[in-house]
Amino acid sequence: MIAPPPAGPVPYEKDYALALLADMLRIRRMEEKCAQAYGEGKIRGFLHLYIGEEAVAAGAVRALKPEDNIVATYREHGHALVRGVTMNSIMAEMYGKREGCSRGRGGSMHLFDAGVRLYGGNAIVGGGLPVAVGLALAARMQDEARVTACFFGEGAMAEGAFHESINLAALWRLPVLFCCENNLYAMGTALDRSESQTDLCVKAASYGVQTLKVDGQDVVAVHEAAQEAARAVRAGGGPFFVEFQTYRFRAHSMFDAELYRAKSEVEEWKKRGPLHTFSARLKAEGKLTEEAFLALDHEANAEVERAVAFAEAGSWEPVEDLLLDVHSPEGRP
Amino acid sequence: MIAPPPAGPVPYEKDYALALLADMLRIRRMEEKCAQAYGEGKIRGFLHLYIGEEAVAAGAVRALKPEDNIVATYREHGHALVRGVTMNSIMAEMYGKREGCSRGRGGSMHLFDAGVRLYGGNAIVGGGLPVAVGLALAARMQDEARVTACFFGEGAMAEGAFHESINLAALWRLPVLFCCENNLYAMGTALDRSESQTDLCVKAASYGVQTLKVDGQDVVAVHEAAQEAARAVRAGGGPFFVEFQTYRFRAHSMFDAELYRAKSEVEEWKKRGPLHTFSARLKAEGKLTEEAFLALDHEANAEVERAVAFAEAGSWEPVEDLLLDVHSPEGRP
Amino acid sequence: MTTMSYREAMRTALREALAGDPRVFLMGEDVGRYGGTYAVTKGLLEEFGPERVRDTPLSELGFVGAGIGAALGGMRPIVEVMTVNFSLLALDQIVNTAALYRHMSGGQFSVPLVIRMATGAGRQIAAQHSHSFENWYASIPGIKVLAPATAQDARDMLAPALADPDPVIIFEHAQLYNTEGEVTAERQADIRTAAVRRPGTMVSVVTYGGSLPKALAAADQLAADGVDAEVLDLRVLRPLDTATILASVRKCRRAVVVDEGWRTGSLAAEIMARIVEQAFYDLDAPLARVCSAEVPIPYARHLEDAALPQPAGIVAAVNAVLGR
Amino acid sequence: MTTMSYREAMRTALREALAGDPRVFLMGEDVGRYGGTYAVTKGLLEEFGPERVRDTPLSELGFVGAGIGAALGGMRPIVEVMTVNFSLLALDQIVNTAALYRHMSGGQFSVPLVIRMATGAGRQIAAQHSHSFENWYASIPGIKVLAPATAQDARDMLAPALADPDPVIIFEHAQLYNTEGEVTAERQADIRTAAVRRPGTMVSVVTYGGSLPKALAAADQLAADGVDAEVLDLRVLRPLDTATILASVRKCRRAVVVDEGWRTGSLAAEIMARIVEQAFYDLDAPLARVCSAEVPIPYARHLEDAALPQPAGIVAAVNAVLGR
Ligand SMILES: Cc1ncc(C[n+]2csc(CCOP(=O)(O)OP(=O)(O)O)c2C)c(N)n1
Ligand SMILES: Cc1ncc(C[n+]2csc(CCOP(=O)(O)OP(=O)(O)O)c2C)c(N)n1
Ligand SMILES: [Mg+2]
Ligand SMILES: [Mg+2]
Repeated sequence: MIAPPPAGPVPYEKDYALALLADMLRIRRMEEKCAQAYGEGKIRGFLHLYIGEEAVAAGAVRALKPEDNIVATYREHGHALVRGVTMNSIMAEMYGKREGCSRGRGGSMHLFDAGVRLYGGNAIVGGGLPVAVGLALAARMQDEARVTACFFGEGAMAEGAFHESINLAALWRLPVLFCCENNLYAMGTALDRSESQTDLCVKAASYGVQTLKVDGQDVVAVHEAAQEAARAVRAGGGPFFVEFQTYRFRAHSMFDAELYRAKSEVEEWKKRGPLHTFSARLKAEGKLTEEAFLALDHEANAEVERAVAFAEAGSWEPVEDLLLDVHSPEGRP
Repeated sequence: MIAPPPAGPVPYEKDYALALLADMLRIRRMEEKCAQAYGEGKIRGFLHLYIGEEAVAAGAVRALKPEDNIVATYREHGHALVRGVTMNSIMAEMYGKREGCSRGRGGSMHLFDAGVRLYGGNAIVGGGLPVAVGLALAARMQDEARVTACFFGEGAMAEGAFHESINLAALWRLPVLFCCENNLYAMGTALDRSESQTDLCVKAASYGVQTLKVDGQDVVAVHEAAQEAARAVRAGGGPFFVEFQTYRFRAHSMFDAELYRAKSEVEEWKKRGPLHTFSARLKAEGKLTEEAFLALDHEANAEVERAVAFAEAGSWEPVEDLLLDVHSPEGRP
Repeated sequence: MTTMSYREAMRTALREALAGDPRVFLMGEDVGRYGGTYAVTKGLLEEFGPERVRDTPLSELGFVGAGIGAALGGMRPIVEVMTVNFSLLALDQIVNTAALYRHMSGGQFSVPLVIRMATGAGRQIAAQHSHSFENWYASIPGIKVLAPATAQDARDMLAPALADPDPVIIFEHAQLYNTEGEVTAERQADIRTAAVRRPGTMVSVVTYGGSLPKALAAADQLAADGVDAEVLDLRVLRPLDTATILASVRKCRRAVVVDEGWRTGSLAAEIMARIVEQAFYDLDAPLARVCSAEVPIPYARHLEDAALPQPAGIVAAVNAVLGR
Repeated sequence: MTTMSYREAMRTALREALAGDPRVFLMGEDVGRYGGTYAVTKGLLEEFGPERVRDTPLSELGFVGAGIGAALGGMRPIVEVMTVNFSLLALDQIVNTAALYRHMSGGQFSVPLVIRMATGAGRQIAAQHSHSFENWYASIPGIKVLAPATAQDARDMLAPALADPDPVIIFEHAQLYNTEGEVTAERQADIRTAAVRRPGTMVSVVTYGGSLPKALAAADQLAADGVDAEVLDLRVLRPLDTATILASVRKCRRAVVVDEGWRTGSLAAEIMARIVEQAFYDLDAPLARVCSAEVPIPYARHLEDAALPQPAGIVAAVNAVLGR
């Protein structure tokens, strides 16, 4: 019962459309390299790939303004990259190098970048939600027209943290954009084994929050929905919940035998891949040629190679600095 | 905007109706005495009175069968009493005596009685909810036709524990009867400052749970609703949520200056008092005379006096037994 | 110099903080309309309005996390968790978010958050409401933990806690709220050092928070008996002022640690470990501790009394380490 | 006698438990279809079906509480909390319900619940996933805490934990899952006693869980250097087997405690406190401990290594207490 692949006109100028495509490609190529580097032992720890879900980060993050905040999960490479964290510093982070966006201390699950208001990467499922509510509260109390976008998986919605956070946001009408990436599984647990209410928008609406459900494999649909939702939040309408229906093509992490889903299901979903379906639409509209696609792909790959070189050339934080930043310098005991 | 006092015919035989009335009276008189004993320093710690809410315990607990489980809160004197914990052992517990239903170790907030399947008294808001779900799970796994009734305040519904518990119960279709005592305040926090969704049945229904909303000041309405809900649960329909709309006439606990609500509001609600409105209805139907009422009241007071005497005559657990029951005897290190 | 209760001192500090910095706000269950479960925040809603004194829903994890976010977002929140008992529900946010943020982000983000909570037993409110988890909090890198034990310290320690760029937790023992003390206009306390509350020479009694009055009472009794005990109030539970502890122990050569936490794994154990690591050769006798019995704190008064540290137990422990 | 991995040993124990008692069931995140995040429960869903191997939603507080309720209701649940890191979300239920129930109810209700969780660092999974909170759990009256460190113990300790009428928590250090060991058919371990893993005479190295292999490696190095260290595996973290600890320390007269917890407030501190309380006069030197640095565990390998106890650090600490 998987829907047909996303189709239909792309309501954007060519350049804008290609930028969306380029972002998705950059995520894809970067992560493919990460998987390879993981195999080589260059990247370690937990690595959660976003492959298959790129349309969500590409379409949603681009709907935000520079002054907006982002709070993400351990599956946040795409969000970080689209938000403007350099691929160099992301890759260096995964390599554990001091030039990484978190100084090599965080790794894949903990990408931070104050410069683009990326408040992390959080490896506790649901852990970012209350923080996002607080960021929104701070914005409201300081009269800043800032949206705080919080990404989380559908699995996180079973956590008490979700309930407490969305209730608080709705009660206080805070400018939070709840971005649920419903990829149908939480590790190996399918949505209908995790939530008694599988219509996640119904669940969110029960808090009195506006909602939208959208095909997360269609970067156009994602972008439109995120823009509409962000506009509503910015206009003071209180929090907004968007369910992006998506799918991860890879294992949950590098330690997953994928016993819980059929290969055929994955194959079916791959027909709905965000990259090739969007490319096809652009080609059909004459906004993209195969050469142009290859050029974009080449650029993405080149960026990845540069990032790997940057990461390889990076330095290790000196062991003497182990205790640096446990406290702020002014607050250091 | 407070509804008119409960009215209308009482669909019960005289004896049955009087038993409901007697239960409410027993709770009321017992608690009035507790308040007095608190003033005298005989009872200490936290004491949360149920006065004003008696119809809920009287009507709901009587809808349960002996094999059903009850999980309650720190405001559980009424539930314990109606369930069949003796007033003697409740009073002794509040006096801290060894003859108390929890050996004097629990006090007002921690009444336990294995004999009547009362699993406490719990002083952590929301803390009983997951336990109730587990009790229901155990019943289901052991093929026991047991309903687990869990009482909690509307304030508890903001807690993550509520969300996680009702989701699990709904997902696994467990025989839990969720009994929400909506007395409009959580300490000093009014419902609309606590929940973005003030229609609690809407909230519960979003989990796919059946719901009923009922006038908690009307013991008939309470009893009917609880019976209907318990029947549905027992029939295997999964969890059921009942909102009992009620009001506490007294302060939250003995340390509450009641700054958060107007005296006039309390006075208005007192017109909806469960005792006098039910008595009036019974009298109107000829099921109760003033003499009969006084006789019941006298009986209740006499029971209270006996309970106080029992508590006064009780003994202190020897200090040498302090560590008893930290572990079971078989498991004692 | 005025005399005020610990409660008033804390309220004064809160009022000064709210008045002095528009970024400061107060948030927690019933801090506003109810006036605070221990009446500490009474009147502040009326004075500062509902934007700055925020009643929250019952959702400890959520509003503590929101405090973290608000701190990250440029505010200076003071979050009240009604009591340490309920803070377990928020512990994930405190540990996994507040405490780790700065280091894990490579130093990019600080969380200037203050969390206040009442702690301790002694009022017959039974097992679920009588915990002391100061030891747990004091073991978490990335946060600071304070335990003002006097009215002066209650007034004094909030401002530097707010000025600190990192998360600070303040424990207020519920039994202290009604105690009275002198409070000077100028600030006396910092958030780095322990305080010698009673100088002495024969034994160092190390304590903090709600046990301080008990330790002082014990010292008085001991004095009458010819034992000159020094009473040290840790005041800051993380980072511990080890230098002051060691100085006192080196002087007295014997020490007893008094801590309302359950004995096993108590903060007292950490104090003892530091002493034995660093001042072993200065000790003339085994160290001892007076802690709570390892039992859920019972409701009945006599049992609760028996479960908690008491002056008589402190006196006995001191006499034991003195070989008397 | 067969050789098997710690993971297989634990799975064998789980399988035996499920097969042996219809009241036993397994519940937790991804214990079923996924096969367990550390593959410990792999195959059990297929063998015992979804009623007895239950995948739960992501809701640690809820399903741990449900485990408590199920135990009260007559079942013998084994709840897997994926890792100790997430157990903070469930801590309120563990402390305020499971641990207190029996005492608080005047002895009426027992909670025969087993909670298993992976713990520890060492795999570069960074600050939020590398905690060791065994010390916190080991301080809670009313529960027992186990930390099997060998395949044999992993197989052996589950059955007595299930037979115990009260809550038992089992910590499995994630670094141990792939370690191999001999496992005999008959049960060797109980849930009361510590085990001497390497007898020695010159210094007692007290440790547990994931630090045991490191302590043994250090002892080997020390032996090559003429130092005969005894290695004691606590195995049971609550209640501590103090008698065995004291016997070892009294024999060796010097001790080093190795514990992956953060130094301040570590379980090591408690061990040291007990030794200094009860065996002070038997000590020839200050006690020492080797713990984790007080820092959120960093991702980068070299920093993680630097943050955690390592054999070289243990060797150095032993040499120091020996004055070498
Ligand atoms: C509180 C908590 N529990 C469990 C985990 C282990 N875990 C990591 S990711 C994950 C699945 C989350 O699923 P979902 O929210 O749907 O996000 P997805 O991974 O599908 O993007 C789990 C169970 C965790 N990190 N945090
Ligand atoms: C987790 C937790 N947070 C806070 C408290 C303090 N507290 C005790 S009762 C209460 C109000 C609960 O309100 P509600 O659930 O509506 O029940 P009611 O008291 O009205 O019956 C609060 C905040 C607590 N006991 N537990
Ligand atoms: Mg998912
Ligand atoms: Mg209420």
